[in-house]
Amino acid sequence: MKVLYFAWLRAKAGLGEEDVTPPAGVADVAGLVAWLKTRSAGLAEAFADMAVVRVAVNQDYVGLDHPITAGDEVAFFPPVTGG
Amino acid sequence: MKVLYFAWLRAKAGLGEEDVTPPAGVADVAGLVAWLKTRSAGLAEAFADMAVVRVAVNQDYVGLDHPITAGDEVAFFPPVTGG
Amino acid sequence: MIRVQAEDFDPGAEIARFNAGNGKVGGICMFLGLVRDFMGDGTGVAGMTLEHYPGMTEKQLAAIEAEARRRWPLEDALIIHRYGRLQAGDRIVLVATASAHREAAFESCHFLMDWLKTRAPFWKIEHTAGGDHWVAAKDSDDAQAARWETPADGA
Amino acid sequence: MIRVQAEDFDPGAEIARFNAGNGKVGGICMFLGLVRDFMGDGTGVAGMTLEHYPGMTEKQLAAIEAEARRRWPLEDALIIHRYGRLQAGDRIVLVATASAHREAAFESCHFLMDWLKTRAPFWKIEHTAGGDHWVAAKDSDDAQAARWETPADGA
Repeated sequence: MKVLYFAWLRAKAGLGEEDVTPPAGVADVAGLVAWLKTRSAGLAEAFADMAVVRVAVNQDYVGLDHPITAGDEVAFFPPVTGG
Repeated sequence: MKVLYFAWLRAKAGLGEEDVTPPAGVADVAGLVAWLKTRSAGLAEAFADMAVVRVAVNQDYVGLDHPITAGDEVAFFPPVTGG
Repeated sequence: MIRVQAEDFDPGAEIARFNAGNGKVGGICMFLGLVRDFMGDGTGVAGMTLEHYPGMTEKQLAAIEAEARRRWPLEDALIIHRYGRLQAGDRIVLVATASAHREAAFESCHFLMDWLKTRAPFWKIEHTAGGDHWVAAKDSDDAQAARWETPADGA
Repeated sequence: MIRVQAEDFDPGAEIARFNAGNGKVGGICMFLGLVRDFMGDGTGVAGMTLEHYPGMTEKQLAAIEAEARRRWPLEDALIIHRYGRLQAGDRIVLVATASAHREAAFESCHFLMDWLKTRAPFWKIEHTAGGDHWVAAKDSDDAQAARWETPADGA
């Protein structure tokens, strides 16, 4: 599973992209976030307030209850500020 | 007093512009229209339905009750269709 | 700025001048009106003539621009309107507004077009094989313009 | 059409292509977004970087364009969005729509900008003498975008 971080989430995470293999019990975005938070202090800080984090699975916006599978591309980023 | 006609009002009036000296009793636009209608069959036809005639005095939109004086420029035209 | 002219204009060149900004402009909204092929036969030969009332046109457009500047914080505003003989595909009108804020640029540009449509003294006559026809004003244009009325506008 | 690029673009040239109309286009609405001098000191040296999510950006912009074409009768639509390092006064985004009808051109252009603002994955970081700052999203942008929600939109 490919995980991407953008903007200040990337800065806090300390990396922009990683390939991960979550444990078997991780079935949705919320579960993935809970597991990622255990992996580093930076990731724990990045995900401290999920109200300011947006999630995309395979480049479509999803909610925290969205299911994830091994081949997915999961991205975390703040509310967008383009235009 | 200068009187101008535009678009199909000009076509019906048979002229685009004329200098007129209305009789003393003509004090507003409505009075001017009533007097102009007596001057030719074309003008009578042009002013047959005042609901489709717009009026400007000195290049500002006015109503039929707007006062007029000797030095005014009075224009009659249909609803505009520019843009 | 107001321009009433028979000649064509270059939208890109006009917008480029807005671009030479002072750093205060965050958004530019532009509307460009073209002559549609009202014959609908795709030949592109349909012609029309735009008559106007010289003097009053400029006065009314200047008043409309001033009203837009009064209602929105604009860094710049431009209205160009052509008159005379035009063919299908020809440019008729350009309205552009520049503001620090996107919403002000959009709304003021829309306002300028809606008010121009019902207040600027232009009249279209279409030339067809069957004869010449004065274009009738549309109720929908009045409805559009009315959206921008304020209590102070009176008539 | 969607374009996501680091290079600048020429609004005049882009609009000229819309002009090469088929006689069906009566109105073109264009919005051009520029980098404001957020330092407000008039030096024009303020810089920013636009980060984006390659792939998702194109996917989301294409979806937004498709939604506009579904809602309005458009003859053409264009979204150009830049990324990378930009200075005050630089062009960021261009949205343009062409329709037979003025109202459709205005509304669809406005819609594209409002949805792009809240859905296209771009993030601005401002570079100042005091350090770099990620720009915060504005509630007003969410409110603008929400105006265009329909019951079918769900989330």
